[in-house]
Amino acid sequence: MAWTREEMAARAARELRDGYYVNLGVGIPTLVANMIPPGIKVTLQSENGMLGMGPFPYEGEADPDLINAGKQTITELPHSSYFSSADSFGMIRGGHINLSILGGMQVNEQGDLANWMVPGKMIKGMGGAMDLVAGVPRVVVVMEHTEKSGAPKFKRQCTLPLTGTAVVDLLITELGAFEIDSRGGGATLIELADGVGLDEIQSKTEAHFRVCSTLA
Amino acid sequence: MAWTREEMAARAARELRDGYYVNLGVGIPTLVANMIPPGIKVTLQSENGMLGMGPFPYEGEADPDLINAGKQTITELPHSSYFSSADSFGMIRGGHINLSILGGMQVNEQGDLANWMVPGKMIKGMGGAMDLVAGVPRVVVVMEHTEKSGAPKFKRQCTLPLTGTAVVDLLITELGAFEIDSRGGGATLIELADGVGLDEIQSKTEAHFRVCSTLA
Amino acid sequence: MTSKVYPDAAASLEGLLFQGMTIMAGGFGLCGVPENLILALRNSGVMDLTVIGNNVGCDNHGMWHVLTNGQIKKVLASYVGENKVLEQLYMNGGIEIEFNPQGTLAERIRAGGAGIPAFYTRTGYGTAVAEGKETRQFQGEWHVMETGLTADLSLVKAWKGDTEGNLVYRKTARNFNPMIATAGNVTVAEVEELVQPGELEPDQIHTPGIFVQRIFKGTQYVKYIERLTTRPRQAAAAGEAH
Amino acid sequence: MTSKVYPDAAASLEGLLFQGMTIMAGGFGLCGVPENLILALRNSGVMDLTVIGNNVGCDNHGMWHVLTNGQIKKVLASYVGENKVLEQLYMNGGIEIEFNPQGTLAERIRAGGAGIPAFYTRTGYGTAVAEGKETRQFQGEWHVMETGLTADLSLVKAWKGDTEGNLVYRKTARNFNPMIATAGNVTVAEVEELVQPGELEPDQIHTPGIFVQRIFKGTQYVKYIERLTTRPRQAAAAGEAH
Repeated sequence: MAWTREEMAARAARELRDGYYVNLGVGIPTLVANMIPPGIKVTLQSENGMLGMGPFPYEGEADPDLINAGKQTITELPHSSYFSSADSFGMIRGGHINLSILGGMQVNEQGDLANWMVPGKMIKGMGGAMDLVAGVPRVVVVMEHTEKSGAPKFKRQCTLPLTGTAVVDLLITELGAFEIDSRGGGATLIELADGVGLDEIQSKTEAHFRVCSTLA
Repeated sequence: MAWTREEMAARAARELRDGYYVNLGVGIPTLVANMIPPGIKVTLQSENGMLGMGPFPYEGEADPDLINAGKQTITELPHSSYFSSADSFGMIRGGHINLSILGGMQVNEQGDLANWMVPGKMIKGMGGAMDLVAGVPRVVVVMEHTEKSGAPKFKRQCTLPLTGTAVVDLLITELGAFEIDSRGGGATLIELADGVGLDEIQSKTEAHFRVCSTLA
Repeated sequence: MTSKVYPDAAASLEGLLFQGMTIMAGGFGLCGVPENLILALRNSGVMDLTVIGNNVGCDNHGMWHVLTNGQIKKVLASYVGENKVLEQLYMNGGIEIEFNPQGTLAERIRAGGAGIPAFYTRTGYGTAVAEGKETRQFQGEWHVMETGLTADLSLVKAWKGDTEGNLVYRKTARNFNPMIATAGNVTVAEVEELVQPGELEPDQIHTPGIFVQRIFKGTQYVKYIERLTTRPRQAAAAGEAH
Repeated sequence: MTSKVYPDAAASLEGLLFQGMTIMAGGFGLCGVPENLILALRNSGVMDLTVIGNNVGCDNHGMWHVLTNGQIKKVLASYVGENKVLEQLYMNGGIEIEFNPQGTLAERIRAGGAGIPAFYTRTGYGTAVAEGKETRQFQGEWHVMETGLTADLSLVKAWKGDTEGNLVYRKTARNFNPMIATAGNVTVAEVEELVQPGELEPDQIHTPGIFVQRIFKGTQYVKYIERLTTRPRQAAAAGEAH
């Protein structure tokens, strides 16, 4: 049984550590906000200019001046702070955010990531994705293992325009998790979803990867 | 009669315009604060992080958290604002301060300024002087015309280490005022102190300069 | 003494607009957008604009009005989704868009306002963003040289402002406004509340008045919410997990 | 959950100090100086320090204590007047000083904290400051390349701070503290008032807690005034000219 979206988010949530400042992308990464393990404190950053992002407001209490980077209405917490976009990306570029969890279109075995455009399709822009992968010391990508067509998305080389090179440290798909050494050491399968075999994940992956000894 | 210190400051004050944001150096330039012409509004910046510098506090009311760039205790005004040194020099470097009035050790006919160190003597550092002359669009230097020895301070070339090159727009001494074209057009004597003759100022000046037609 | 205060958006733009000019506008999505100024810009009909901002409005809102009026020639932005007209114009070659990573765009504007002509960043190295730009290693890591940005005119929106141009922003409506205020040859600010000097705390001013040449009290703020997300009150306990 | 709060200066520095390290400290003159942290640094006796800050104390105050204790090997500063020991050490070759223009120093620290390895500025072109540095023209004007600065440890002083490390500075005591807070591998803050989260207004926090790893309530602040300047009360009318 492959992991569900919630299980993928839960696997990503296991990367959280006490005291971390974390930036979550849209989609599955957003689910991680509700899966912070008990007993640890995690502060969420929204790159449009906020630390200490709170939950959605109660009905009727949304404030148009308080949105996250996905343009959703949110709330503040007692320890929240606001700042400009320049200060926000100073935080990101300067390596002060501990962990970023993002979606992806393609990842390669060196940790390159493509997640912002498909040539020939509507181009919306990269937003803050390039800054996040370049600036945050640990980047986790959560994505479907294959295209709808069945084509692998974890590749030898990305074919889509890149968001960053050698930036992904951990790749989580519905089939398992790969640690990637972005200093050139390649990829290692470190976890398999329950009921997913090594054969299955190998057949659906184009990237070369080692297999962690506990799984081999 | 050469100008007094107060008259030199008063001449500098004639450079003020309504709405100007101005940075004043220590010494004679500081006197300009008390000579703002009636009917115009000038806001003083202190480069350690304040706009809207007010007068000295009343006796017994000095606040150690409120000083100017000369480390003197000052006061705030209704429109004052505080900011970091990075933001302060962003303001200066970005050309937002309209006018800077500074002291000088030597000025040359191209507008080079030396005002921060004398080799072999105690070196204290340049503080914000290099940033001010590089960033502020109009720089006025107020200084004595000669050394105590009688040696000219307005020179063909500065012999002291420079604060900036081609930065001085107006030089005011006790003998008169020179406009300097920092784009390479040279210096022009535009004013003489009452009772100072062209001969006198020429004999005490090493720099080449033209004489404004009204003075010739 | 000259006053910085203008009666309304149209008056505040008088004498500042010309064909082919570059205009920066604050806002992230539709949050913290100078709504009144953008409508006055649309009404002015000034043409061939280069517009710099994180977004360019979204359907029926914000800079979309100027865009659909055919006034914009080129856009510098980081994200232009939720704006069908712009997407269509771009795909048809009817408009030029220079995409900038959001943090690079923010920093380029800050640099422009702070007199820094260029800086280096890791962001975008090895991607399309670095094409045609100088790249260089610092401490073994590759970086891209990016240049500072300034504009003929900056339009910003603040919560409160005083008659001296000191501005205070509210929550995430701050976003790009503070840097944009510093990078305009002329900066015009619209505020929800225009107050007298002394009513804003000097320690808490986000944009000092030196950056603002003209200011007025805006009216009829729509503050359209792009994605209203809420939770039912009974789910409070579960929803407060983080 | 780990707390950022420490009982005092000595405890807040435990495990952070090592010989040869680089330390940044906030303050302009003796305004906004981390007084308690500097005394704890002196008491630690850690040697061969490189100290970065606008000044290095003045006679009998601030970083002067660490200096006279022989712990400093090198200084990066913009101005070191009013500090006879330092001037003497420097003239005798007993200490290395790298003078930086004040704005360049402030920007280098900001750049270090913001992940910018280098930037260009007009400041210092054609002067001793530019010697050995890359120079380059942008739009016909010459600029100097300056690099970002970071430190092993940053020491800052704020007025109020909460237990999450959010800081608020008071008046011109802000100065270099906000940038220095961002540029330390570890940043320790001392505050006059330590409050609970929620007591500081989120719109008015100058340094977000992400930059502060340790915080404590300082004691016995001296806040020595270098140049007490006042006016007699009867001269009020004349003195208020500007």
